[in-house]
Amino acid sequence: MNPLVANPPVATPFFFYLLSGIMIIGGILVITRKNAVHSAIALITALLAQAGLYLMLYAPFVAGVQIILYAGGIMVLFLFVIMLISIERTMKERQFNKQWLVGIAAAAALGGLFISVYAKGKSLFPEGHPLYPEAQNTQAIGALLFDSRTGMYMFAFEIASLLLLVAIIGAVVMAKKRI
Amino acid sequence: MPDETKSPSSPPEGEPKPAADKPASPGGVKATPSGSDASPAQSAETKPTPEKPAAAGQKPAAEAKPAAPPAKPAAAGHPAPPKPAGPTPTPWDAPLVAKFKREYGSGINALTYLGQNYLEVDRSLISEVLERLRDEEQFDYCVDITAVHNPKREKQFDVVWILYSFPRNQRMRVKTQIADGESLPSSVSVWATANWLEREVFDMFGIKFDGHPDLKRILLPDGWKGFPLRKDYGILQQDNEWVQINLGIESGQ
Amino acid sequence: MNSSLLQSIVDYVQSYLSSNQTPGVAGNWFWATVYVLLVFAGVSVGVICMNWLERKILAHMQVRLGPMRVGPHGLLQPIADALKLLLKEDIIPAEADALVFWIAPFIVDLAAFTVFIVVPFGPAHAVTDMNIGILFMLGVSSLSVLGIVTAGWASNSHYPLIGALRSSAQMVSYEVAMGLAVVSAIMMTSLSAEGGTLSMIGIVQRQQEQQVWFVFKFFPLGLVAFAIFAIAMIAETNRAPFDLPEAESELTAGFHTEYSGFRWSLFFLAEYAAMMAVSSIAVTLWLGGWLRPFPNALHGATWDLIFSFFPGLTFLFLGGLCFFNASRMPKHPFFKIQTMGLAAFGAVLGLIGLVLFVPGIRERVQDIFWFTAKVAAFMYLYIWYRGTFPRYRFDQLMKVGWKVLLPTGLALLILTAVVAMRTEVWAEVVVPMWLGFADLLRRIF
Amino acid sequence: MTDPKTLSPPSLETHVAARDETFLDTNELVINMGPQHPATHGVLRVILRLDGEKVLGLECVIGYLHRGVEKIAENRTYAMFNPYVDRMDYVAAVSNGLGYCEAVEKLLNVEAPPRAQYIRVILTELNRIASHQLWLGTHALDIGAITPLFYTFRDREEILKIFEKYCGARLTTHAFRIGGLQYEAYDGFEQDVKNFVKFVKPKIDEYEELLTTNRIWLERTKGVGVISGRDCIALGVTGPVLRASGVKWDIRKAQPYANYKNFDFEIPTGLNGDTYDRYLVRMVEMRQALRIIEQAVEGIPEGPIMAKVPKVIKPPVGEIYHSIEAPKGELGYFIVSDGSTQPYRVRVRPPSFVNLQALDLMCRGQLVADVIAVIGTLDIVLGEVDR
Amino acid sequence: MDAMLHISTLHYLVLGAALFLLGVIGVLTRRNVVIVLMSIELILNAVNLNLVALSRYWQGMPARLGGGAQALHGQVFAIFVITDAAAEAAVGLGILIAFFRNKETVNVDEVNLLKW
Repeated sequence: MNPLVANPPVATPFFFYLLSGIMIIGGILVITRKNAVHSAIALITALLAQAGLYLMLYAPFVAGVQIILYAGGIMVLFLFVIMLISIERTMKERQFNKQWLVGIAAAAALGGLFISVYAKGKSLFPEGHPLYPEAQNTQAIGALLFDSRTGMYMFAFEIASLLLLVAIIGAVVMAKKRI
Repeated sequence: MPDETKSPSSPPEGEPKPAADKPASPGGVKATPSGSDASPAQSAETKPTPEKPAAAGQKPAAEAKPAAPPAKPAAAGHPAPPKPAGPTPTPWDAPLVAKFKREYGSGINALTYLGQNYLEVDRSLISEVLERLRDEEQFDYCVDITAVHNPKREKQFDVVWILYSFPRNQRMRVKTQIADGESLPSSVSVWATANWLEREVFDMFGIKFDGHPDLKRILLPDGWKGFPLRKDYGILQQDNEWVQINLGIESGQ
Repeated sequence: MNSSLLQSIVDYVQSYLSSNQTPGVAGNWFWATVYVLLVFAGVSVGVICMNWLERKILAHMQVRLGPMRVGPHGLLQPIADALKLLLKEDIIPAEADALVFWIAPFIVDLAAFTVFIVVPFGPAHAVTDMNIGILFMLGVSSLSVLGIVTAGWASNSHYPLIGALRSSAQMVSYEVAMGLAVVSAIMMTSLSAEGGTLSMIGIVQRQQEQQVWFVFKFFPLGLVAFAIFAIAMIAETNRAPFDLPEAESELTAGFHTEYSGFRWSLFFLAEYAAMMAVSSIAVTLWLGGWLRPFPNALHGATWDLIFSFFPGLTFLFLGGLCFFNASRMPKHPFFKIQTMGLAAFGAVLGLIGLVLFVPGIRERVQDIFWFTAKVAAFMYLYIWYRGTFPRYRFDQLMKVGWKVLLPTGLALLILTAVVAMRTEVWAEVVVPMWLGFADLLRRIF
Repeated sequence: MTDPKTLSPPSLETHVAARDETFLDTNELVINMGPQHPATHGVLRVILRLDGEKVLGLECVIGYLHRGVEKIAENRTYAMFNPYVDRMDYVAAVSNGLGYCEAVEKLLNVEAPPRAQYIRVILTELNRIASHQLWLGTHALDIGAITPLFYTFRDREEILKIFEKYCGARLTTHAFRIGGLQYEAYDGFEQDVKNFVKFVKPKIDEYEELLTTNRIWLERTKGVGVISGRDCIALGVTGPVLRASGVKWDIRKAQPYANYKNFDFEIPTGLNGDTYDRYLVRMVEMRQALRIIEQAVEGIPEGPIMAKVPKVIKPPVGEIYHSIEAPKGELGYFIVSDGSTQPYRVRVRPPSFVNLQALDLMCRGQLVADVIAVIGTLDIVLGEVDR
Repeated sequence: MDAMLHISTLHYLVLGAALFLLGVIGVLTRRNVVIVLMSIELILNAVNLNLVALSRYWQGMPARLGGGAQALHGQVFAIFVITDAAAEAAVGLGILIAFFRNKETVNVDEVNLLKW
């Protein structure tokens, strides 16, 4: 018997709007702050809120990976780099480039596209409440990734590890002054 | 106490002590009770005359100087000359001295006082003598560099190098006299340790060392006025000035 | 009406007490909140106790007495310290980034305290039981590095910055070895009939099922994994001999050099809370969590009964210790209040001990007791290390992390995987794979 | 062991480490360590030029504790200046006093009587142990081991108690007078010293147990702050630092003063000239000091404790340089007398000051943490550096 | 109002779209490379949110259509995206450091040469 099935989460709308509000505000702060460290902290907050959303979507494993990798790993790397480059001068410079208007226009166009897609293809989009069938999420993902019978991402997984290896080497090559 | 200059019970390298120290050690205390007013000039003459033409060429220049070395023992510290109570310096005999005398003539004066040997060297020879002391005579360790101020003399400063030779287990001092404002060649290239020691001499006496890599005050703050170890430096002046500037009152000292 | 209300409350409590689920899993928000508060209070009290214990134990290791003035044997010293810290002026350096400077200690504290919601003090004594419990703990505790980095950066000073860089590098690199050790333990859980689990409670239950603490499983593999974790967790919490980020002699106080008063005390709180948190992970994964010691050698109802007396006996012993020391206090009237206070404290401890002998309470509490006792042993180790070891240098620390612990962890992981492999896997995967490989070779040559 | 005969002028250039590649060397960091810093043993200020954590070079800023001791001397009589020297190396005050008293005695041509000499040696060697204990405690503390500090202070306390009983002072003792001693050894002095020797021997083993084979201690000290015997001599570095670099030179043996020639003891030397060797050398020195004390306390002769020194000390015109082996190295006094009651000039040759000069050389290419270790291992006392 | 209070998959998709747009604006308008990289992270996260939300939706589908407990491909994909993001951040920041060392700036407008 699965406790998650037995107990659908309470106050879903409240938490959804809370977390999505945090995410939107965090996102806005990321792209508007002068100081890159503030941006990074805003981004971290948004990422953690997103982990909360994953939990609400019954994807605890993705949530855990999100926290460990994104908040605990990638963002630390970001902060590390921000500290290494001197920030004072960057802050004095102009923050937005000349084509900011174009950029916003492009984004607005993209947003319009989204809206039109939604308006035109309303029937394509899922509605109604999803069921809560899922029990052993982490185990299921593990099986999907690695199991010899049901797994179908084994190869992709190995490729991903290769990608990470290449990224490590690439980062070292790039950042090191003389090899 | 006389033991001190005797051959040590176990010299570090088992190096035989130079003969020069031997007569000095008992003599330091009782055996030579004052008296021998052997002027350095005399003793210089007893030495073989300089053979080298180069040294001979120097001679006229050095000739003018004997005035200084003889004046030296007297001036070594003589605001108050009265009674010759203690022992007086005696000439120092050693192969090293003989060699230097041969080459530099009267520019060099070797003496022993209380069993401690020192060379009085003319300022123009100092860099060469120091370098040769290290290279040829194995004085590889510069113990200290310091100075003494004698405001009443014309050449106000005695600058003293205290040297030690590890292979010979022997100490000696090199002294030279310079006037106020004169500078000395730096010996940092000879002994690396001279760096801070020279800085301190500069700091305290205002003696400049040419060729020093970074000659600036070391113990006193950069903005310090005057050179404290000069005899004419008023102890209170700095304090008075500070009090006047910072507190706006007369110092009570 | 009043009695019925009381009755319903009693029923409610009773229903909870007989429940075998954690409040989070049972969806019981009231009890979950109570538990959160309890855990928070418990951890805070633990930090206070640790503060006193560390000073006393370290002092006695170092032939001195430690705090003796505030309260008998300095028992009230932590409270005095806390008051002092709270009342101190809150200084934010003029050149600091005030906002980030302000936030940083809270990030660290948040990370340190949040992990406790999955720490299993007993089969039903946890705020909640998460499907990804251990992953959650590792992830959230790794967030504290963010707080440290931002604290170091926001101070706008060289020492904190270097301290923060050191700290982040150290924590990130030791997380790797730590993760490997954890994975090997998780692999061991998969040997149970129910399959593997990441849930903290599940891990302890698997140990119970397999009738072995994982530290002894596949000897010496479990032990090595435990050792790797035990080393990595000290580095992870920046404690001696890995306390470089706050190496006093080099960086004054590392990333929290510029912090003072309340904000500094938050870092202090977080450090000790994090120490307890990682110790809890170690206890859960390898030392059988809430399970009592010697479950195999000394099993049976009698032994269960005897072991269930331990919590009460411990408190009685502590109370007796207080009385003993009270009797040794100087008889001078100046010490009268202190003596009385110590005796009263002893009496309170003794009373608690007596209460813990009550059968219903006894059974419910012994899980918590054993868990706490194991964590306390780790806490003592932390203090002991601090009294004994010199500090590693930064490059040596990195060397230990990357060149010793990481390869050992990898080898350990592979070995555990091989040893733990079930027979049908051998039959279905490994043997065919090698056969196929041999076949391939045969065809080529 | 370096053979001093083969020594030639050192080439310090080899040590000036070129700035080679490190990870992320985006910019050079200049860090100011001190003067208020827990690991600079007082008020030393070190300006570090860092590349990441690697030291590219450093500059010492000293003088914060400068009190003008040499100037003070010119305005005091010989006897009045005696207490001032205690304030230079305040953890080895007795040694300072010994050097000064012997220098003036030499200038006066007198010698302290044998009994005084023996007591002097006992006190000086006790003080050497105290100084080394303090060094060990603080050095270990710098490297992160906090416990040895308390052990060494506990044991140093016993030495200070003996000083206190002998002359009433614990730190700046002013134990000796020109010409001998002021105070006769108190009753039970010998027994106290013997008890102390018996007490401290296992304690030194205890320190060694904590540190000598400790892995982390080895890693932190081996190969750190290496200086060759040749560089030591060129930089005038003396004392345990010089001996740890393999040069077997100790003034107590090379040019014995007091009556050290009567005692049997070894000079420990190191092989590598690193921090660990300096640690070992000092540990052995403590044991050797105990050996000297044992011999001295057995052989204290009876007799006067003061030589015939006039009431008003007026040395003849002249100058003298006298040096002793202080715990830190060669401590020399260069005194110029003009025949009056006040010294015309007193120059102190402080071992800490000269040894500190080697810090730059020893730290180049090392990490920040090593700077701390090296400052600790040089065993400087800022009171002596700045005078 | 019911649509507001009843959180369906669509809500997540709208949130994802909004974050995506924010990320796009950031990439297009900011000059600081670090913030541009962070905006890219924002975009990737928006995509991840969509993936996980749709995976959730698909699990609610009948098993004969491929739904059910095993329909976690979206989540697996999200994990791969996170992996990708890690690689991207590492290389991107490495390039950034190399760039900063040579030009002493992190301004993206200055990246206008194909060589250093």
